[in-house]
Amino acid sequence: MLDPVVLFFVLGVVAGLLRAELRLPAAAYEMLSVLLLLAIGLKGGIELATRPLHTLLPQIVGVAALGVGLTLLAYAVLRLAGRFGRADAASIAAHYGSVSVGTYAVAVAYLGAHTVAFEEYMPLFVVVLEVPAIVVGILLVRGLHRGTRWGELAHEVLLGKSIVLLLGGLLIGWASGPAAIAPVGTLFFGLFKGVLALFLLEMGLIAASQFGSLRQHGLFLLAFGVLMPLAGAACGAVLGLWLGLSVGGTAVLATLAASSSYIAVPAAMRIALPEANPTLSLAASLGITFPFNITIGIPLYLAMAQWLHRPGG
Amino acid sequence: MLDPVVLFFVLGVVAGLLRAELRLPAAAYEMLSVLLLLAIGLKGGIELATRPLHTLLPQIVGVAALGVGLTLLAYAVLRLAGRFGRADAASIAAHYGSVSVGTYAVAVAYLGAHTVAFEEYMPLFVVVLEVPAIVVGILLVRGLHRGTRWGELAHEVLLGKSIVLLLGGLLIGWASGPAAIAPVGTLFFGLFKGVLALFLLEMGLIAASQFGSLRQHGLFLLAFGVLMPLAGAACGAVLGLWLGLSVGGTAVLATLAASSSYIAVPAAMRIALPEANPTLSLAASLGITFPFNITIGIPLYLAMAQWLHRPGG
Amino acid sequence: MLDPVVLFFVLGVVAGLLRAELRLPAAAYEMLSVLLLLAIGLKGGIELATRPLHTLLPQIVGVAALGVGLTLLAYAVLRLAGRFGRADAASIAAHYGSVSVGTYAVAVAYLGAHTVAFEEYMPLFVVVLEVPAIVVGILLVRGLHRGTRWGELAHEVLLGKSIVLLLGGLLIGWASGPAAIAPVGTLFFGLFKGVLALFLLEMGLIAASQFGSLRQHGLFLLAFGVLMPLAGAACGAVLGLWLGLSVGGTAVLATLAASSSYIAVPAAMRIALPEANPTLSLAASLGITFPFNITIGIPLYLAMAQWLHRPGG
Amino acid sequence: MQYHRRRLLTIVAEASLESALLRDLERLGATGYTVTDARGKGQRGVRSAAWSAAGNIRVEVVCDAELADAIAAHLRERYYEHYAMILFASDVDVLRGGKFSARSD
Amino acid sequence: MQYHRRRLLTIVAEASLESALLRDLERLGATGYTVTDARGKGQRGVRSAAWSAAGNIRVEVVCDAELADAIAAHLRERYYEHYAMILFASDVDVLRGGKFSARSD
Amino acid sequence: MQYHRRRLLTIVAEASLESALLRDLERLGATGYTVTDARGKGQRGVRSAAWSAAGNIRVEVVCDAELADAIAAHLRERYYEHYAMILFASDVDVLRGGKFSARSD
Ligand SMILES: Nc1ncnc2c1ncn2[C@@H]1O[C@H](COP(=O)(O)O)[C@@H](O)[C@H]1O
Ligand SMILES: Nc1ncnc2c1ncn2[C@@H]1O[C@H](COP(=O)(O)O)[C@@H](O)[C@H]1O
Ligand SMILES: Nc1ncnc2c1ncn2[C@@H]1O[C@H](COP(=O)(O)O)[C@@H](O)[C@H]1O
Ligand code: NA
Ligand code: NA
Ligand code: NA
Repeated sequence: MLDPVVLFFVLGVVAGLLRAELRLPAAAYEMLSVLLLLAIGLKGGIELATRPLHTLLPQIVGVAALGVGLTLLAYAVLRLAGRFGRADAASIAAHYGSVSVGTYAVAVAYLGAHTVAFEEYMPLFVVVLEVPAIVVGILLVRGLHRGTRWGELAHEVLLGKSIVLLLGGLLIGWASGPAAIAPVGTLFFGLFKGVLALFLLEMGLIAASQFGSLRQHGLFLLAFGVLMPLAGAACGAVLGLWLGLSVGGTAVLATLAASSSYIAVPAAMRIALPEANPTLSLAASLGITFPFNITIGIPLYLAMAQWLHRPGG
Repeated sequence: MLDPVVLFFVLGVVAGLLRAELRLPAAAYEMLSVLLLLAIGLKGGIELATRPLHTLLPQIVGVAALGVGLTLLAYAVLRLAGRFGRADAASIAAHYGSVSVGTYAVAVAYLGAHTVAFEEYMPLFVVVLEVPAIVVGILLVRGLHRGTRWGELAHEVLLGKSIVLLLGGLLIGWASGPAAIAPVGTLFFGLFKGVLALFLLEMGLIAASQFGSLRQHGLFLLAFGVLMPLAGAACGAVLGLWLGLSVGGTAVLATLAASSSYIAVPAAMRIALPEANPTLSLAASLGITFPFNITIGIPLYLAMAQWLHRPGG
Repeated sequence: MLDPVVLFFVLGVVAGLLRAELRLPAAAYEMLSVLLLLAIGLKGGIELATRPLHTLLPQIVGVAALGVGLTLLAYAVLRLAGRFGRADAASIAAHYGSVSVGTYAVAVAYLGAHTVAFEEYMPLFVVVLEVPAIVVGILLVRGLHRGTRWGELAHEVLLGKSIVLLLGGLLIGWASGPAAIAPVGTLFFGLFKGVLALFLLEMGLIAASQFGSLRQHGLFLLAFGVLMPLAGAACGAVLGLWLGLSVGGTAVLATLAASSSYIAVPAAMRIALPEANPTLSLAASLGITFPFNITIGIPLYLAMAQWLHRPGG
Repeated sequence: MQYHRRRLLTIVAEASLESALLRDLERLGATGYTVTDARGKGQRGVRSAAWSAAGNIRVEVVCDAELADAIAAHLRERYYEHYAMILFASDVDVLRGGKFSARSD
Repeated sequence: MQYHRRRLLTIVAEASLESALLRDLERLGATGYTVTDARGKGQRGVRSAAWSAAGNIRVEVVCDAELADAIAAHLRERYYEHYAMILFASDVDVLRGGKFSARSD
Repeated sequence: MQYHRRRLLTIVAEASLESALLRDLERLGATGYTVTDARGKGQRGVRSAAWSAAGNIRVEVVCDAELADAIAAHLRERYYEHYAMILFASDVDVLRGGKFSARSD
């Protein structure tokens, strides 16, 4: 049975496909995503407060490498099998090498409902995964071309909403510790699943609006949107095992690897690679991969993690 | 003593009449009504999960018939006593044959505060009552005229915000059951009265802005706006008794019958009967009936239900 | 260590200074301030319900006099030491003679975290302090000039958002009492610190946008923005002691005196003294005094209150 | 700078007409439109945008003169009698004439 | 298509002027107006709309040339010195001339 | 009433361009601009404003004819190929000519 938050997504998709007169105000969507980003950041920060940061360094390096690797893999597939142009291939690849915070939130809710524990500092990896894919994507098209305005780009990426709020939340949680955070936690943690439900309702409406452009871009994108996350999840799960993560942590890392960005990367690509068609990457990321991950993917990735961690494994 | 949520409404009315510099953002109003609609739907859905749906069929039919009957009654009164034109009479009648979700929410809060239990699947009746009045209202003016674009209308009505969210909530609640809904319930149920308070504050501001047009349209509308809900409540209460509802359920059904729409019906009438003056129906519905129901009406309807259910009754 | 809510402010300031792509929707900011104003009003109202109002009359008079005195003091300093023109001096002075609800909320959170009790009817003083400074500011420029449209002004000030919501909350809380308010309290009180955190995040972004104009207006404003609150706090604390307030109450009154308006007074000054430069007063109030008060000021004012109340004091 | 002369049609109407209006514009042949939320006052009273259906929308269409006339005629025919709506037109200069009409120049 | 020539007056001003401005427009005889929320930059600096009072409003009035002049003169007189405000006017064609002025044609 | 003739340039573009666009306008010498949020449809499809980056902005600049041409040329050069954007220009009358251009009259 699907978690209720996922049913909210389904409701949004259905309403969108039926062209129902349902439109959440843009301000509400912005606020919901602010709440999710801060909640996730705070949660991770509280946990980070309890352990020496440098012990995480190997994991951070490993996860960043995963982001680079997945982007290259996706680029190769899109160029060779999909016959996409360089810009389009690089832009889509950057989406898939990066992460989706919404998918992460659903994974957290799913593991929670199944009482599977995981390393609570995972939000750190969300931050770590945001950036490398973007850099690789740009390099794939521009090389180390002088013309690229790296300063402007770094600003756009590192100071985009997602990273600022995730990192801000991490730092505030880390500096305050669980006791001091508790009173603000009523809003951020207590309402987490409700906020997520509303967010997914809106995501459903948005996803539905992407299906139209999907029809134009055919089967390859559809296949890619399902197979790429599976490949990503496999890489992520193996890396998780190798880094010594718990079953839950492995499943989360697999989910992060499987997820594709629809906030930070699209914004960066519009500026860095404007010649790439933004419709393609959004349709794949929002119209296929996001729905796939939150309905079928996450349970699968947990099973994957459990199988890898099986006693005789 | 008035419930605090009703005092928020009074605050809104007073601020509006004094032309205070108080304006809630439209986005907030939209979000508050989304939250109320989903909360009400979810609550009803959870309850529906516990009983075979077909046992409710007779009640559903009875309630739908109530919607038709009230619309016809209101139309007759408006035509004969009020001397309104066909379009205006039909449009106003459709408002009164339908329901107001805000009024329903206040009734739920009121019964809760007085610990009167009621059939929790009532939200189903809210959905059932939304539609028939609109159809009857249109038929009264257009007959079975070929010109009416029923397809477009059906879309507008059945896929309007209220029905989609109520029905969506019902289905999600029904599919998930109470245990799975609990985590999202912190937002939807835990904050219900607070959200309702804010919603009523805004409704008060809106109601106050209707009083101006009331002055122009005179005493008849005022009388209609008070007497029609009383008549409706009586019909609803009797039907409730007859359908075997509890005291609380009877009071709720009376309230639904007494309430008049200000979201779904106005939108439908603008499309189906544009020649009807939207100011008239909104002024009556929002400026008179809504305030009357939530302050005086609901306690009265509970008393009515208790009287009907009295031991020797 | 700073309270987490203050860290949210710091996050906002940093994000603003780095020109991060972070902008909370205006609608969210409006709603957050509505929530804070209502929560503060309700809290005070519940407390007022438990005591005869007339016993507070002497305190009300004393607090109003404080507002007048601080405005005159600030005006003198700005004219003589700062060499500001009449209009600018009067306008800035009115900001500092009035209060900031955001600062009050942080003080409440701070005292709560340090379990220092205070007279819960303090929100009444917030309301009392809003108005006198505005009147004095206008009189300082216009005298009892016939041309001043006092009617329009009274409307603007007394029916501005802050007073309507604070007073409305007070009255609803007072009329309902704690038991009836409890169900709406889940939203207003339960989420208070979370809402405050988000509000301060936005305030940080706004404060950061003021720093630019500060640079143009030099050192005097900077010094004034720090020293005036200290002087105000001293006056407030002494008055608190003299009125027989508890340690907590004295600290809160000191904070109110130290705080400077950035909502009600700017709006009133635009209408009453349009020749005053709004950039000056906002830069001082939002760019210096607000950050100073919530980080350094409040702990200091509590220490001040404790010192005044020391056993041999 | 080589400009092409086109017509800018601005329509202010009650928000509930949004989907119907935009459908009509497309059907009549407009190559695009721009919509903003608005509030206002006119013969049919104050439209305050307190909640979304109570507000107005402001729609702009850049097109050639013929289509502007056709749209204006259609809106007058279909909506003027019963809906809050105004319409005004003016000349504007655009860079890519072909973007705003069927014929190219 | 039979059009009537009118003036379109567009005013951008700080949001805190909204009620005063609209009151003035009505008093001077405008038959209506349309308001949208805006942000911007001008001589008085950036107006960002981060919170509502910090933003601008953009007001449009369609009226005859005389009234347009009267409104422009009044605004210059009353607001230009101390408030963030700009104003520009242009000719527009409307269908129902009577809707936008006292005199009918 | 003594008016000065200026150009009004209206740009509708995807919202993600906001900061870049405004920076360009200032650099080219505009004395101000006004921005409103918008949605719309054009050659690059529907832009729905469901979330802020998915929407459009509508930017107005009042300036003299030369600057208007310079801005138009720059935008065509820099953005037309890869971004959703339209631009149209018209004449408007302003009261304070000096406010909208380097030269004063
Ligand atoms: N003279 C006018 N100038 C500018 N906008 C107007 C004017 N008259 C009406 N409007 C706008 O058009 C909408 C509908 O007008 P009406 O049909 O006259 O009620 C109003 O709500 C205003 O937003
Ligand atoms: N040259 C301009 N073009 C377009 N809008 C402008 C221009 N100058 C000023 N504005 C708008 O008018 C408002 C007030 O202008 P100002 O009084 O110059 O600060 C600004 O915030 C802008 O929204
Ligand atoms: N013919 C038109 N009339 C008015 N607005 C247009 C028109 N064409 C495009 N637009 C606006 O400009 C934006 C970008 O256009 P495009 O680059 O054609 O996709 C659209 O989203 C619309 O808001
Ligand atoms: Na990924
Ligand atoms: Na009814
Ligand atoms: Na003060």
